[in-house]
Amino acid sequence: MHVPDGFLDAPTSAATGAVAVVTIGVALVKARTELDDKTAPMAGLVAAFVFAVQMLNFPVGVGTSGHLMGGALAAVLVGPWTAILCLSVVFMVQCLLFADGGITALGTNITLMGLTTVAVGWLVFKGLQMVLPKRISLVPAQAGIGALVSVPVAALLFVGLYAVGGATGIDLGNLATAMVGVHVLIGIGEGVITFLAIGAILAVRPDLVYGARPILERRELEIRTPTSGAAA
Amino acid sequence: MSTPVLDVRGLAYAYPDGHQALFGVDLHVHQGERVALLGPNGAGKTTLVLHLNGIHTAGAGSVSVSGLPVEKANLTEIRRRVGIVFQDPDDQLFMGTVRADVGFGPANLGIKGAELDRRVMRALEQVGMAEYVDRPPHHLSFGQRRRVAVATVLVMEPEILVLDEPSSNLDPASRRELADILRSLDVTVLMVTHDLPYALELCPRSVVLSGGTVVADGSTYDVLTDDALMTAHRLELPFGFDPRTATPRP
Amino acid sequence: MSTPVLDVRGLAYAYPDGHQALFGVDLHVHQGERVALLGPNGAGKTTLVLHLNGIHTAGAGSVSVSGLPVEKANLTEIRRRVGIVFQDPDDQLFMGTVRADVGFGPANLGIKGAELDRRVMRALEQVGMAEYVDRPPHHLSFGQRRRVAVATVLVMEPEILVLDEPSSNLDPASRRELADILRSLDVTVLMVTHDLPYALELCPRSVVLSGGTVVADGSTYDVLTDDALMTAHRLELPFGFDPRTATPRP
Amino acid sequence: MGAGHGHKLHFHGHSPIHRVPAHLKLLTLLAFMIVVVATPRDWYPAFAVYLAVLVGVIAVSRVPPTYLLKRTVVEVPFVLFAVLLPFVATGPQTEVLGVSVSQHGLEAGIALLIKGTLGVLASLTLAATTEPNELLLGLERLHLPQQLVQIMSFMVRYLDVVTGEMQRMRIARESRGFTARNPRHWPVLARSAGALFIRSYERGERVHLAMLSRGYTGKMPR
Ligand SMILES: Nc1ncnc2c1ncn2[C@@H]1O[C@H](COP(=O)(O)OP(=O)(O)OP(=O)(O)O)[C@@H](O)[C@H]1O
Ligand SMILES: Nc1ncnc2c1ncn2[C@@H]1O[C@H](COP(=O)(O)OP(=O)(O)OP(=O)(O)O)[C@@H](O)[C@H]1O
Ligand SMILES: [Mg+2]
Ligand SMILES: [Mg+2]
Repeated sequence: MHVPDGFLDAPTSAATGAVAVVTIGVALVKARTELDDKTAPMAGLVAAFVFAVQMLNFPVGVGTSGHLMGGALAAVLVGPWTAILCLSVVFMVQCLLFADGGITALGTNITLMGLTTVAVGWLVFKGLQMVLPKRISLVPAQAGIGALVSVPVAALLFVGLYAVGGATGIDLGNLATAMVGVHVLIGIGEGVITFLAIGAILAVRPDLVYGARPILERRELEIRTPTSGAAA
Repeated sequence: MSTPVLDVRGLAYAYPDGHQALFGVDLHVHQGERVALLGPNGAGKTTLVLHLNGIHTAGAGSVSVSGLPVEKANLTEIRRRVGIVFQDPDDQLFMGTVRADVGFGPANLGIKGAELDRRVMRALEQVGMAEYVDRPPHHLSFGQRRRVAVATVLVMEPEILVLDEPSSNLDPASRRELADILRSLDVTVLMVTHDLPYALELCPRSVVLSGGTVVADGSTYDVLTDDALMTAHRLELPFGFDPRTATPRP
Repeated sequence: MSTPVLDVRGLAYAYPDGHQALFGVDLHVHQGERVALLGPNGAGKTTLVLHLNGIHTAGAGSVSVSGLPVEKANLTEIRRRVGIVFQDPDDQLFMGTVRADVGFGPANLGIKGAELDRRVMRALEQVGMAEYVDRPPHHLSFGQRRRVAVATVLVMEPEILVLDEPSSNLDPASRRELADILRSLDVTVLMVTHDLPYALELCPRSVVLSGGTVVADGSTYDVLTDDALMTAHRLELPFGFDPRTATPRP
Repeated sequence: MGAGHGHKLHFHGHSPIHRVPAHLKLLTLLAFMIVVVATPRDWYPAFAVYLAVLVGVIAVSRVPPTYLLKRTVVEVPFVLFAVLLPFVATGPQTEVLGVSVSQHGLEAGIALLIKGTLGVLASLTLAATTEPNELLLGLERLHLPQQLVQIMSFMVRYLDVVTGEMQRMRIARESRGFTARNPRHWPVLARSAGALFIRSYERGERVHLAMLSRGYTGKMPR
């Protein structure tokens, strides 16, 4: 679903580009609280991981292909603002090093598949966390649902953008039905992968999951004196 | 007595997965000492070492280096003073060529040009790897990578050298050469090792860590000849070696 | 004489980057022998070992195992017979828990259920890691990972055991226990090591590889007491050890 | 762990194009594509000129054309879309080879193909002649914010770490008698994928700390 050069008209591309620039600007400021010495590599890995996940392509109805997006996954792992930076970097790398997605459509791709999936995924995740009991075992499922919802929403936005700046009059109703239908399926795949990945990471490195930090309890350390330790 | 250059007090630490590895460790090392850190697999030696330049953050207790507490504000200074050779050389090497990798540290300190080159070549000569200067480090043999890893730390000329199993995977001559280098440098050395003859040869003092606490601290000779202590902590002298009869090398 | 179980003839190999590591190696190991493979860092020992189960493919010459040439069609069979303990345990462990990792090989051979469990636990007990069965392997200490790596190979009950520096990073007791295990098994052993006393203790025969060729092949005692050979190939006896006076353990 | 040693698309060479500083190449690509996109869709001669310019640059770069053509597969989904457009679009119909298609859709499809292909070819040329590390430096010179550059340099390095770890895990699996031949083996791969994530992360983290231990401040020394 990476939009190539010339797919949307110039005004639409410029507008989405502006949205992307402003949001990244805000994210840069906000992310300072999420990003430190130890989380910088994490952000890089999440970007690499999202990149890998996006290589899994599904054939989609009207000739385009769909793939996993990873926005919700990134948001739960590193926090929403850093996630926006991660996803933006992924699209830049895909565009500049792999020629996937046009350079004039970079803003569109970032807005469509980065900002939207991160925002929707994170809001759903947080919403669920607020209404459900605060238990660490629920985190993977909450993340999975956030991921599931984020995908069809992004697909709808794609249809919207196409209506505004697309080349020609395809029947929008049909396009919307086809896109959303298919993307619910992709969303299920995205949800399952997000669920499994967050579950696996929580099991051995709970400290790496940003979305779980508020509900991680502090452990008490045991101190052994040399005499009692010598017996061990 | 002077303030210790390495001062660890009541240090406890649990890994993020909940596994506690250190249960209150005390260790004081003074300027110019060479200390061996012995103990069975899983004792917590590596975990302790990674606290000395702030890679792990103390869960309880405190660590300080030359009087500076190991905490965020001092990390840059502490990492300049403490050079750590990691147990796994693959954790240490990351640049595209041996030259870039060994030069990385001094370049960060602002050294460049001919001076940088001179220091890089000197460090590589010390470990006998000068001819490999333009090869990618991940295309070297394991022992060669270990030697380059040692060079990346020597080149920084740290005041305190912490080595985690530096002699493993080295051929016998390199092992002896490393001992010669360490003896010739005027620095404080803390060396983790399972090679007890090597510890006796190089370090007058030994600390034994077991189950996350210090169970012995004294002269290496005394530690190695204390049979009860040795068997209690999985330390055994290797085949054909007896500290009582081994004479120090000239 | 019987056909050798490991038969390497005129083996030469260059890495993809063009660096040639082996220059015509001949090595014949017979059923039930225990052979030490010695030599300086970068001699080509690991490169040779990785030919024995087809991870590298001979550039020239041939390798065969129990009469089967190492080639695509035989790889499954050969990998069942030859168990390799890699020099870096991180190359060996990849599953989420120690249990899954040790069980991986036998499960591929179709073993399951209680029998699988029995074999996994037995192998872990041999290396003293039974209590770690449900931990993730990459969260163990280096020496613990090495021990699990050995278990992943023992559990396969291979006919030929090839170990690349198995004793490095092991604590002294584990090192001796590994020697005991190897002595108790009725298998052919080829062991790469830099620990010369360990080689003398465990392997009656030694082969010295240097610069990609075999420079000596004979009884370990003879190799270790041949001073000219030893110094020419960076082999030195460690501090306090003399093969002439060392008496074999009971 | 090599720092971004030659990604899949980079074609090693020393042509003048390889030697142009990365930030200039980036700006040129952007300007070129803006012109392409802004060109009305039926100015076919203009597109022919653009293509000629691009082919000229590729010739100077000495990257074999087949090397680039093979990599245009990223475009395939949109080629399909462009080919389908004439059939699904509404509006006045016209006859092509005896098939009735949408006039509007046909023009849009062709324009999409032309612009998209020019874009992919141009980007591929940049990718083939620029090392990832140079690209990072180029972006830095264009004042891309430091945080983005840092995330990107970690990402490029991690792509190496992850493929390296994957390679090691594959050898380890095969040495113990496993080859993934059919979907029955996927669960094994899925389970090792979880381990792969943590392993790559932890290796990358340790390497990062090793860098910090040697005075790294987020900027590569030059
Ligand atoms: N990343 C980790 N996560 C969780 N537990 C860990 C981790 N690394 C080590 N441990 C555990 O902490 C304890 C101490 O490990 P450490 O690596 O400090 O041992 P060590 O003394 O260095 O052993 P070795 O001689 O084998 O290198 C061990 O029980 C180990 O299983
Ligand atoms: N992946 C690789 N690519 C290119 N060259 C390599 C690679 N791995 C090793 N080499 C080179 O091949 C030679 C032999 O390496 P090998 O790993 O076999 O040595 P070794 O005898 O096992 O040494 P050590 O005792 O240090 O483990 C060395 O000169 C090394 O630099
Ligand atoms: Mg250790
Ligand atoms: Mg080797």
